[in-house]
Amino acid sequence: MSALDTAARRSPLTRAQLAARVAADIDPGSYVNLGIGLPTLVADHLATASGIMLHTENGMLGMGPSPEPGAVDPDLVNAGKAPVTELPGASYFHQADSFAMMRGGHIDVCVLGAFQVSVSGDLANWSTGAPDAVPAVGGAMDLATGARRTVVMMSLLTKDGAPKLVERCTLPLTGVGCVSRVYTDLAVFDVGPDGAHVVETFGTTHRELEALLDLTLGPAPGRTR
Amino acid sequence: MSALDTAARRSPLTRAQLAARVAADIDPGSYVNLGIGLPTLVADHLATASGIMLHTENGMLGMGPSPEPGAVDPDLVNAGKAPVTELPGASYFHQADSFAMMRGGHIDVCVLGAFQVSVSGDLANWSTGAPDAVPAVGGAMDLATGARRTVVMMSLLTKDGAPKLVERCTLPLTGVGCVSRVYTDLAVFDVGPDGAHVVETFGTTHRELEALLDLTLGPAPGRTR
Amino acid sequence: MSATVFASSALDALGDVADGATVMIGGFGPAGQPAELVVALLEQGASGLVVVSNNAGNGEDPLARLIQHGRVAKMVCSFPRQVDSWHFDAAYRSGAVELELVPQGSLAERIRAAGAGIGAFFTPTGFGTPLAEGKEHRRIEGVDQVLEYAIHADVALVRADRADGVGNLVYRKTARNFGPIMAAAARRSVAQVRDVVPVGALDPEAVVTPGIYVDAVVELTEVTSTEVTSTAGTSTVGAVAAGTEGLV
Amino acid sequence: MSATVFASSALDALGDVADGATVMIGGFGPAGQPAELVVALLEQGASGLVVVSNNAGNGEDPLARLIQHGRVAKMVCSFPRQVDSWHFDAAYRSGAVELELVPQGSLAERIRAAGAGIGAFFTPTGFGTPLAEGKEHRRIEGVDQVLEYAIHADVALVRADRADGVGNLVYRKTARNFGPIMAAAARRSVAQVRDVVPVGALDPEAVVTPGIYVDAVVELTEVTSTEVTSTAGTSTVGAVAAGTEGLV
Repeated sequence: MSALDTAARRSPLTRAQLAARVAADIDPGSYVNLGIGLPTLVADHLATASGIMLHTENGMLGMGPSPEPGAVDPDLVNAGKAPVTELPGASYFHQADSFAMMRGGHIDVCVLGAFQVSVSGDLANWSTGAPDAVPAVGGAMDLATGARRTVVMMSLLTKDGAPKLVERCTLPLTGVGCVSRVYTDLAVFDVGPDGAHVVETFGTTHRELEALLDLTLGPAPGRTR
Repeated sequence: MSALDTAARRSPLTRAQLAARVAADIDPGSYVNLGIGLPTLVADHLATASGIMLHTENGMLGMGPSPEPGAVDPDLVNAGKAPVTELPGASYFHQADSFAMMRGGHIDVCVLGAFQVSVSGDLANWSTGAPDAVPAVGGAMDLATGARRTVVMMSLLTKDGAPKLVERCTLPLTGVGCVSRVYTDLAVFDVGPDGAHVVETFGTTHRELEALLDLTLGPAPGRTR
Repeated sequence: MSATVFASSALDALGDVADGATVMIGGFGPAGQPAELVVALLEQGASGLVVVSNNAGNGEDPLARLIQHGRVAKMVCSFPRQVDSWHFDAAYRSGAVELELVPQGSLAERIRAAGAGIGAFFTPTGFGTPLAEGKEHRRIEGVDQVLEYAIHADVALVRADRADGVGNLVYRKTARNFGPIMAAAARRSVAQVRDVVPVGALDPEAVVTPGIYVDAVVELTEVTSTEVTSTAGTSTVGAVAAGTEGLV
Repeated sequence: MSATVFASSALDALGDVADGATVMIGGFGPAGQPAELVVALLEQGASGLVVVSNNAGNGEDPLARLIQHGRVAKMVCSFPRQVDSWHFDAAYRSGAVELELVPQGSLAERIRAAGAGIGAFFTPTGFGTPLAEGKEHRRIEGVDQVLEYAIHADVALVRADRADGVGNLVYRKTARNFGPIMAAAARRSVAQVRDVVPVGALDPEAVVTPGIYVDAVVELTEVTSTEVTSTAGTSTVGAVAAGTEGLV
């Protein structure tokens, strides 16, 4: 939050601002998994002195940024199969150990993209439900349910303007009740058994969000509406 | 078998002869676990050029013999907690991996001691059934059921002269139908779904064994009685 | 398993693979894929294969060609759809290949279970999703969990970095991925390595796959591997990437 | 878990342990036993503990004294009976300590399951024996298997050889035993090590316990450990040894 100037709060966040907002909530020393796609941008906003260690589910802790051109190692890739680097203190492990690390609740924070998130924290991010699509899931389900805290980072609306924070997901689920916070360009929400609560807005209001999403949204903890 | 002279066949085997008899059946290049107690003697009869690798379930492959006095390493012990050594080609692993190796059927031969073995291959070797005894099992049950081939090495009779190869075990079981061969001072038996068969005798006869054990014993495969 | 054999060619190392065999193929995309062993499998000729592998081939890599040539009856994998998985896509859409889609962590754990002699296990992953439909489930310590069964294989093909003279293996970086668990899960495991070193040259504390899990090794100094894109992000694939296209 | 803390004493590293806590203690007999951390637990004072450890103390070692002093309500272990386990023997016979006896491989796998987020698993070990009585079982692929549940802990105490500055651990030889799986299975894991080395000094390929599993580390250069008997065989213990006494 401190990384954002107040101007940012008066308009929707850019992708970089959204990544900075997510990063601001991650405690120093945390172990973090960043899902492929948009969440990878969060890495650029983690302070190098923070001691945050990145996990990549294909078998590594201590993942560093993309290599310099010419320094690509085909044996060193991230979950998106893009080349990465190794930071001091890194370790490698096989797939069963890597997913044990996820599933066993050892990762502090997992940041995922989403097609839809429900107000109760259900996540849909692996299938568009298109009947002719080749299905693929990868580590999405393990990531969603395994981390101590799973948060979503997404645009609040689809390209067609449909809400992605919904009463009930209509797309195939990735996990049930697994998401606790949703970071979007227009607002940050807490979701869970008590429904969705607005934590912070960017260039919009609580009332406008309710109209946009056709949802009843609770106030942020400690605030009245 | 080749390690035994013909004289040995005319009298009961000594412990060393019995160990040599067991060792003679172990193929070169095998991975072998020797249970604590009597089976440890088998190690002395494995040819050094055989390429046989010993597994100890506390987390090692490539276990070597006892160290020279003064070369004891408290971090390097066998399943009986006695000091051992490391041979070239050794590897270390944690307990879950070590028992995965056993349970997953990767050990070629496991040689165990026993209180009782039944003609169908049930094994009793962890509890005397004494009501006041502190119970302890260790790796006995995993070893009994995990190896590709589990064989027993024991005296045929207890100190009191009671048979240890029995129709049905009366002591608490370690595993059901897990033993395939029983090496004793008086004879070698195959056991299993078809009952007990005599493979070889030492200073006794098939008929004498049947009388001694009060069992009907089949002939060795390929022989008539 | 008995002592590791050192073969002079990938085809010799591969040995006989029966039609209809279940074959595990290591690798996470190109990283750790035993390309030459899969080429040998192409040459060897077995068909009707059940292939267990995280992905279903990239571009014209050997696994993709195995699918293209109709040799695979079924894929068991977590992420068959990639930007360049056209051979699998075509075979899947035509009905030529069956797909069992498994969440990646459950795939890994099911492979581990086979190697570890565990028949089945309860995992929270996938509960309440289409991938758990029809599967037994129960609540354990307050968490809903799905019963998943071990996946055994007839043959595992893996790529490691080095082997010693008794078949102990070490890997390189994230190319380790599925190698260790697949080597343990198959009745016969074959490893292609960059280098065979003498017995005693690997640190016993750092052996990743003990030789007991390795039946055959072939040294292939010139390991070809599909090029990895050199810019992070361009190879980002799949559902989540697609899902974020609409952002801002 | 968040970043590893480096403590200046075993007691500081141990931190708070509540009465009634479940405490995992590494080691296979003396090898790998975190003796100083158990001494700290003695000093710290928590009672009514459930201790998960392969053995139940040897002679006057710290675990034996913990039992002697009535601090342990229940032991979960595979081999409590040893030639020198007199304190456990007395406590067990007097009814002061409860015992849950678990086959060693099932103990290890149940501990691993806790760390891996697996609720329960089916294993062939113990089927048809008294230790499977009352447990759910079923036949999977022709093999009768028993359902065993994960064992979680509040605190794990382990001994490793070296830690680096982010808490990555490596062990020495067979002292590795239960350390890696216990460190992963507990909410809070504490490691005593012989040496703390700088970040980057451990080979990333050879790290056994990644720092994510380690909450606190204490460097204890003078690790005391119970003497191992120097002649093979004299410390041979337990049922099988007893069972073979009658031979020849």
